[in-house]
Amino acid sequence: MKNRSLITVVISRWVSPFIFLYGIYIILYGHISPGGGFPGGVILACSFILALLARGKNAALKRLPYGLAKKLDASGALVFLSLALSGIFFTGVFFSNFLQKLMPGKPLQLISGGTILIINIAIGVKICASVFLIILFISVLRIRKDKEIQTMEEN
Amino acid sequence: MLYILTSFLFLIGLFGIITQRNLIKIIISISIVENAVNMFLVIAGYRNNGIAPILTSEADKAVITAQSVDPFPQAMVITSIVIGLSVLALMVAISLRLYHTYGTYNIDEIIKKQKERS
Amino acid sequence: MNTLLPLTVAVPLGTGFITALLPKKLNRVSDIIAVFSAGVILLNVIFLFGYEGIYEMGGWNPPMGISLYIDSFSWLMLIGVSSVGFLLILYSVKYMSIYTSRNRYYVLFFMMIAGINGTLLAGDIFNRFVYVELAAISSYILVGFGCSSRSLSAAIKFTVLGALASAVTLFSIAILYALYGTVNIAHLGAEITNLHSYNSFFNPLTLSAFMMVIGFGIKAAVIPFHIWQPDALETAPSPAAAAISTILITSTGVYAMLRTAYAVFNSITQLPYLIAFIGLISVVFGTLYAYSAETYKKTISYHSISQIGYIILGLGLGGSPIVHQTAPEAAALAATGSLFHIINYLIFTPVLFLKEGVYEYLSGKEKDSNTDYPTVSKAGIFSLAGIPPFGGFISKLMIIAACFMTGGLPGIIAGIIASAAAVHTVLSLTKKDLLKLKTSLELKNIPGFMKTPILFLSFMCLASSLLFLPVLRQRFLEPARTNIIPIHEQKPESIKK
Amino acid sequence: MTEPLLSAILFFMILSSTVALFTKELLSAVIAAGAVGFGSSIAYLLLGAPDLAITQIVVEVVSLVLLIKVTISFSLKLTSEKSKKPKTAIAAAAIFLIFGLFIVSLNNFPSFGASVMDRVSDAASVFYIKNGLTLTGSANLVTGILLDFRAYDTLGEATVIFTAVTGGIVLLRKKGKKEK
Repeated sequence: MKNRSLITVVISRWVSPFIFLYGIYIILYGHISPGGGFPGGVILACSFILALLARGKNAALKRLPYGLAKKLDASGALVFLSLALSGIFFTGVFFSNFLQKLMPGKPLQLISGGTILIINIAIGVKICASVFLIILFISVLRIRKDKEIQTMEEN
Repeated sequence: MLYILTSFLFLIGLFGIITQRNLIKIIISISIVENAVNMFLVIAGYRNNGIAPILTSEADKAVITAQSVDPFPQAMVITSIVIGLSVLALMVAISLRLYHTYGTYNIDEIIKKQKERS
Repeated sequence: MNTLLPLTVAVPLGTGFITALLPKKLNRVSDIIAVFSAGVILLNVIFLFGYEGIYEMGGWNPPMGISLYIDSFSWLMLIGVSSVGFLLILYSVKYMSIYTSRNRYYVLFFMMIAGINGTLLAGDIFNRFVYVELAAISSYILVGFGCSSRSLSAAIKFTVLGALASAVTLFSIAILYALYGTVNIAHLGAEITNLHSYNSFFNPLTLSAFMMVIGFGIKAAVIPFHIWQPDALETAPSPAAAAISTILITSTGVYAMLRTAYAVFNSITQLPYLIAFIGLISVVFGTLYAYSAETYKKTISYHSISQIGYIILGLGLGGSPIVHQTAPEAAALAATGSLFHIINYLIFTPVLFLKEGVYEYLSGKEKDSNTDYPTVSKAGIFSLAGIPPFGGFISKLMIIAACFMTGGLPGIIAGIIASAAAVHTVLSLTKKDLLKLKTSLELKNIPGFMKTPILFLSFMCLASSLLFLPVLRQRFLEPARTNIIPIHEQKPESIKK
Repeated sequence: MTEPLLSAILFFMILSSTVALFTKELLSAVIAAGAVGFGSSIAYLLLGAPDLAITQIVVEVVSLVLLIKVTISFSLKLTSEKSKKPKTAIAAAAIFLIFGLFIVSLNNFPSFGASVMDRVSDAASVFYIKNGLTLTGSANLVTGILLDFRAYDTLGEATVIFTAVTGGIVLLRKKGKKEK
């Protein structure tokens, strides 16, 4: 591994939990303040990306293992789709916000907006995994001396 | 005026896509084009002295109805920004793999080396 | 509201997500899931037969929410797409075993089908843009699936052009939104017809229409914008190449372009001429390029460009208001012929790519072959060339005859050029020895999963000519024609204004 | 006040995109492109779109990381471009021709600040602004549109990024074909 400056290692270790926390805030309050699943998910991913860039592949993979990231990526999207499908089940319409119709929360509170909050969380988790995976692939791809490509995926 | 400037930005990106021979620069040009289009949409949604379409209390409703900027283009632009990010990631992945095979990002050299091999 | 409508998009999406969750070792399971859900989509579409209407997503009325829209034309495309998709999935089960990570291939393929179905059903231009993007992104990856350096450079070319196309399309949507405040296709059409009051030809509306045609033209690979197509089709895995050349190009390119042109920009009377002109150029230059192409796959790719050209030419003629007034039966014939040609195109093009895949699968070589394939698959090339009993002959004849029937000088010139191009197609195929009946490959050696789609499609090349029978034509083609072509009765007054 | 400020930002963006295209060094081109992105983020803030500003800034950070990663981790080469003068000149002429077309066409475009909502009374956005809170329960109207009124688009968009990740896995794997 390359020589890493002590300053980057320590600072990144200190900062990344705060980035993570901020990402969670942005996701959860996406329906009452600026933000939402997309930017929040990318911010969540940024905390892992910081670990990846400052402390190397292993440190990042310890926090978010590769297999878990792939599963989160697919299952976040699956949760979104199944919420849409359960709209058919509850109210007979695809993509209807059935929770808002069945038990509307108090506006401007955290628990409001029915499925919007759940979809925001699902998208946040999904985008976090996706963006982390993208950066991981780009930074892991190397060619060793024997022209063997090193990747995450074995065939 | 703003629309003209935005379309000029769009055309600069277009010029880059046509003339550049370096993959990274082409990717940059595409991201410029996408930025310009998004900007156009958001500018079209602006209202004079507009405020952000986010309510802070229920009493705000009248103010928002009278003054808020158009929220619809913003929703469209968020969609388009994320699509742009995924296309960019894809292009970076492909050109990185090409770099590993040919050792260059230049299209002309890639084509030349391809012909030499076959 | 019919729940089957959103399921047409939701089923392939769900299949993709679930297949991605499966562990790598369970290739068998992903095969079964893929074939099963491709069958489910096909059944789903068959049950939609004859249904016309909109589906309001989330229960919001059209200008507020997104609506799905189906009529006979979208159904015709849907049935073509899902049956070709089903056959290609069947074929892939065996063929893709020469590639690694087969379940990822299924994920991408189903994402592409979801994008295409979404495109066909969209009742809203922004929604159509998103789903066109989905289909396009999966196809970029499918082109580079082999990871060889040639396929990667084809993929980057495709990606750059596709990204440019989507930016241009979005620009056009932005202009429309800034002018009319809605993105719903039906509402936009109505607003534009009511408010169309520009004196000069250069106005935001024509700019937007122009950009829309360019954006979808790149996806449709018509001639000035075709540079991605031959490379992409040459290097993609065979079933993916078959999918891209047929279902992707016809739906995200041709269908999206024509639908937008006729439903949204119906007050711009010059637009159909532009479309017909692009079609004519593609017809001519497609066959010319094919004549000088070196490899088999490149030849086929250029020929498929010229076939797309025929489709666009016919629908451009059929939609033009002046042809409608002077020679209504010519317009009707051109449009019906084009729809017929879409069906034929969806049938014969996959055969041409799939039989190439058989050779690759059996010998493991990628070099192109002029000799080794079962004789039956010749039906595809006969239909492309327009040899009489095959479907391609009748539909091409209908378009060319319609050109002559318009009566005007441009129509006759177009007819002469198009028929010369048709003859040239036959000549160039003969020159390349593609029309000769010879065989050196026995059907026995081909695995059943690969044989069935080829045999079925080859049979359909011949059987599709039955669609010309009035009974079937009036059931399938005529309703679709009336759906796509706007009625031009009130046109003259709005032109004067 | 917004308009001159926005024009200044747009001028800055045009300037930095020109730098990005004409500089010889790849890394500086990437950084200049980043300036375009951050400029547009500030512009979104001025245009009353904080959601977009946040999204744009984080997406720009990620794409800069991506682009810098692919330019910096290898030996930093100057782009070896043999200037094809006539071709570039033709392209530039064509671009200016199209620019003229844009100016003529956008001549009677609605002026800046005249939103669709004021011009078209039955536009969708008027409805969103009036009833968004009561119908979706989301105080942030943009989120309300994204995840309730037009959630189907968002599903497509989430699927697009899912597909792109699958593409990354597929395109950066070891071998495309099995060996016989």
